[in-house]
Amino acid sequence: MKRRALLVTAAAAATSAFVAVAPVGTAHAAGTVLIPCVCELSGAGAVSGTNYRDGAHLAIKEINAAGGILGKKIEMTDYDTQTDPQTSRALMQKAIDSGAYVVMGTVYSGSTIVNMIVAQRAGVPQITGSEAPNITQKGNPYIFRTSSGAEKGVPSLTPYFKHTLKTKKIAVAWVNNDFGKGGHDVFIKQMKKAGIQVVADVPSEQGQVDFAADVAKIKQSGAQAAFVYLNEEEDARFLREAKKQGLKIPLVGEVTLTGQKVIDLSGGAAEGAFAHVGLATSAPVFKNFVKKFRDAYNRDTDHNGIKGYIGIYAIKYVTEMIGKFDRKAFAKKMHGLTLKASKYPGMMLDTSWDNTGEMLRTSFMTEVKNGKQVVIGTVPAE
Amino acid sequence: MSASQPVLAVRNLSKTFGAIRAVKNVSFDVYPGEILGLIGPNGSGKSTLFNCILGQLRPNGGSVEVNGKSVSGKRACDLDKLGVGRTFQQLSVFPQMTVIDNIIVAGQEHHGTMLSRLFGPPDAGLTAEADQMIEFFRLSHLRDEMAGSLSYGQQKLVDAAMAFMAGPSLVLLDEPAGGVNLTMLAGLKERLVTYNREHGTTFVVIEHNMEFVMSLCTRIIVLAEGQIIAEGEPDEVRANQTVIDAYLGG
Amino acid sequence: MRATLRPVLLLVGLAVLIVAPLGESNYVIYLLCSWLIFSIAAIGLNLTLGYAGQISLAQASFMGIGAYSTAILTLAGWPWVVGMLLGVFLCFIVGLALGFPALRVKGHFLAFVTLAFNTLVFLVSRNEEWLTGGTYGLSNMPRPSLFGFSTDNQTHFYYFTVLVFLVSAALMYGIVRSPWGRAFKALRENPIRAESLGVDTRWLTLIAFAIGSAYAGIAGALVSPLVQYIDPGSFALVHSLRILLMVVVGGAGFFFGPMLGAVIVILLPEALRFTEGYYLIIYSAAVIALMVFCPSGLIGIWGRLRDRLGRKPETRADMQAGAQL
Amino acid sequence: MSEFLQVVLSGLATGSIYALAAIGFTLLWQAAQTVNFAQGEFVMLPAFFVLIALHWFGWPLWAALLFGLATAVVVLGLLFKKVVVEPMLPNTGLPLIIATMALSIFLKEGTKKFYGAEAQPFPPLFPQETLHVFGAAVSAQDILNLTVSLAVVVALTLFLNRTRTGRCIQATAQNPAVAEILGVKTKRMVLYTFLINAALAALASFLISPVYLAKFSNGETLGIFAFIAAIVGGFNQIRGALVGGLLIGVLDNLTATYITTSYRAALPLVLLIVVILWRPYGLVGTSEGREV
Repeated sequence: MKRRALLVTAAAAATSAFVAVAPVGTAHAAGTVLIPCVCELSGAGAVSGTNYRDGAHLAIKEINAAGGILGKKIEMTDYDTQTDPQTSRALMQKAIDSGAYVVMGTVYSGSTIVNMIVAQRAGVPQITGSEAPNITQKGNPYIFRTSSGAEKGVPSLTPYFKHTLKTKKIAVAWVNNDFGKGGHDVFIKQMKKAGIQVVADVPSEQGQVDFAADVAKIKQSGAQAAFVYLNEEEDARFLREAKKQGLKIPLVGEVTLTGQKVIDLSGGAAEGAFAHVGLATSAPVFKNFVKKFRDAYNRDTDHNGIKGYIGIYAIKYVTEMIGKFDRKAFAKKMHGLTLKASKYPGMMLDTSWDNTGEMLRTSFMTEVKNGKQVVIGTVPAE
Repeated sequence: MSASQPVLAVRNLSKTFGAIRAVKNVSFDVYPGEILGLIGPNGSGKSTLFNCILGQLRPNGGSVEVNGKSVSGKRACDLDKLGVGRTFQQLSVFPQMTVIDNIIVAGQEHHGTMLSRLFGPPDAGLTAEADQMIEFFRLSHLRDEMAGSLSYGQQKLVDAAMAFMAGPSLVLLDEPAGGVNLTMLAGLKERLVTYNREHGTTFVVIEHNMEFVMSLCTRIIVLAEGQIIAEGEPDEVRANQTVIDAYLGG
Repeated sequence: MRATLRPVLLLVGLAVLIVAPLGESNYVIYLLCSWLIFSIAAIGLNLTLGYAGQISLAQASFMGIGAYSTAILTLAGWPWVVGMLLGVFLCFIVGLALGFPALRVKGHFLAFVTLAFNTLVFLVSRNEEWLTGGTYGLSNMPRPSLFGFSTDNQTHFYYFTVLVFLVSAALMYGIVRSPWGRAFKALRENPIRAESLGVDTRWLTLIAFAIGSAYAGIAGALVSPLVQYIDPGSFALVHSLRILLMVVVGGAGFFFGPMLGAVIVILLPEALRFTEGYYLIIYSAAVIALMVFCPSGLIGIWGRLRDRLGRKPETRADMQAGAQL
Repeated sequence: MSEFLQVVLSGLATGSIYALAAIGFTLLWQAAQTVNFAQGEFVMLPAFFVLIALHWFGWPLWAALLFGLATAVVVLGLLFKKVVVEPMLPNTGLPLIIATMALSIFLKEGTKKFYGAEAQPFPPLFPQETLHVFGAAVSAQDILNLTVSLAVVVALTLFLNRTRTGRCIQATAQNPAVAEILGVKTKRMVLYTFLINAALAALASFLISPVYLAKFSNGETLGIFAFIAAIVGGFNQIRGALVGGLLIGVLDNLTATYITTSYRAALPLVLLIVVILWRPYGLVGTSEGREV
């Protein structure tokens, strides 16, 4: 009996103890502006999240070296969401409590869709790396992309299928999670519009071991081309299996399929794969950035590194335009804004945001030629 | 031997395992207030018979009736409702519960309904009764100890107390003397006899320890190769030649 | 002394619950809420596992059932209470059904069945888009209002959660100290003996699952208005393991074990956050150590100390018996 | 037709790797009543030992593989037993389940911390030719997987039935007390089982990584499949684990091809539940053997 009683207090004490030590609105130096990064540093999204964060840190180093934003140095704290939506929501809350001016992240759409509610409620602008369509379709005035959402990216492929490849029948292989679903849904709509028949619709599980069935189905379907919308490892496994089964049709992806990582992982099987890429690390404009990144972290970045980098620069430029640290004004200014790379070098490319926070920007068609991603054309932003 | 209705009536009970006929149509009655001993050399079919009576094993033939009601196909918890209590060969207390809780849980299922047991008093109104039982087995000083922390003999006593808690008309004791030291054994036997005298509860005892059986039981049935080879008062049985042969493997 | 001390300490605990959120940031209050919510789920599992001895790795999926029912109904304009009751009812029924395997298999095999069940629920909630919103899940669930008293404010919602928590805990306390609780323990300790004493172990096993699951349902019903977003991933296997961890780390079969466990599982990672990438490593190592040195959980440690100080450590007699058999 | 053959053959190749993981799992359960919830991570980790030897020490592949095998046997066999399982005895119940669950997190996070979160390419053990059987493509890797796991089952069965040590291990599994009395060094026998398990896990790791790639989170998927294979096949049977593995591998592909892709993950789970409820001792297993 006595034991139980003691336990109540034990539990209670533990709680209150924690409450006592909990960092509440971590006081930061007066001369700095707080831009926390809430992103996936562990769990399934660790790679994307880490690149996003490091890209941002790279930009911050440069900006702080050049005197910061309106004379204030940028201070960035990392919050690891473990790629878990609920944790990300909690940490978004924490980041905002700590007095964030703008929040960077998250990259995984499943998390962003949760934590953007918090940022919106608190009226804090949020620069996300997510590409799922629904992010910018919730009428949230504080969310901004750092790359075109799938609903912009995937459609830019339609003319390629329709005119370049003259496809009548097409197959789609997608990973059955929020990322894959987003791309898949847009794709199906697009194909309907373009009058291309989807003859095989093949979802796969995250971390799936055997892609024989997926490839076999596509092979049987008699599709003339296949749209591959998977995570990087799955891309690699799919490509290997496709090569093994001798799937000859053009394999076209969005963003990941021709990434260097996939090329390395697929052991030559990626040869000849196409992809539409918003931020092709192989594109000449990014050459300089990619080098800086490697020097800083001695590893190669993916497109998420670029996202984080331009995200920070966008914050700098927009804030300097409005001339003060005003969240509301910041969000207002950014809607319908265009930043020309000539005038704002940090953006690297001409970039605009519409009034949903969606991003518009020139993008690239790429192909894998002898083990390297090569830009074979640019797609203008419509 | 009273002519009243038997508490336990076993009729031509048979049980075979594959080719082996462990019990060959055995029949016997047990009358109120008796302490019946079931003995016999190893493999004589005692335990099989016991398990058939308790519904652990399904007999191939014959019937078992308790107070005139057939128990065939009955679950153990229903048997208990028919007034059949039992103890186990192995230790069978609830080690992580206090002695008093062990005793109460043994009785509570006979008091009130499912609902009254959820919303009624925590002890199902059994504390007093349970304390008497503990008192009877002279365990009062261990009342609030964890049953698992008791000595082997003490746990045997708790086990017996649990069997009696439901106020059964028939109790089957499976080798009560097993592993209990002599002093404890004397105590246990004395308590059992007293309880039998005070409550007129009928016992059926399986036991290897001859001394114990002979001194405890009022009547003894001897099994060998699945059949009853002798039956009678302890002294008759002790004198019986077939029994001696059976034990000496003659 | 004991008799007087106990209510006092309970009151202190209550007081702490009440003052805890005062002047705290939304984040801390959010953490406290999820502590309370997971405590409710863990209390439920503690009945199934700690008292009745039936392992279940599906507690999160029942939170899911509760959360989805609440979310779907509240989004359709029904009051929270209705959604909650429906969720709890569903959990009770499904829990009852999940209890049946426990009548056939125990231990590890039961763990696997429930583990499989949890993943099946995940797949259904991901694939049946028409009902659950698929991978995108459901969002912007309205928060309940009690007698016109809205809980949109984080602190208000906290007190609402405290209320639900206290009621649930009180009910569970009633159950475990009633004859039912004693019968559950008997089932855990020695089912055969229990059966022979007239305890209907079959029925008891089923009801243990049903009630345990219903508690997860209550927790789920609180999750959806707290997070205001649910998706299949929120109730995946890993969360079932977390709840299991709460029960075992805290001390299975002790009434306050799961609440203590929830403190550890939810708040310790916070405390370890400063170690950055290492905290999950340290955390898991700590759990292994605990299981090695004190399998009966943190409360077990306390009991052990008490034995050390109070009476001499006893040898488990049933172990001795085990040696003889 | 060629499609059917294709998915069946690939399924067999993949399933044979599940089988390897499942066999070790089964052995551990029999001889030490240890249900290892970290089995998936046991298959994930050895590949990284090899990568370390390759890229950090710059060793040739064969040496790296040996290194990987040896390290795996020491870390996942010896240390696992001495540091985690042994101190817990006799609590081989819930506490051990929890401990191995925690261990799986530990190995996962540890690997990520010290080798990185990104998937790593793993050198193929075999030239990547593919030959065509009635229009179905089969890679040399596939054939290797199948033959190896078959060989392992045969070898293990022979070892357990024909050698003295093997019989001692079996005796220990069936009745430790009696085995002890008969002078079997049960402790050592149990240790052997742990070492064998680790070796099998390493083997599975080397076979699957060239295709599945080396990633810290691989265990999540592989572990589940290993459990299911072990139980479906028969928890007390080595060849049962093989059957289970192959069955799961093939069924998974067939479901995905002919029934449903979005519920492909459900089938093995349903199968698991059905088997546990209707044939707890597995499809191949026999009702005797360990009580569960």
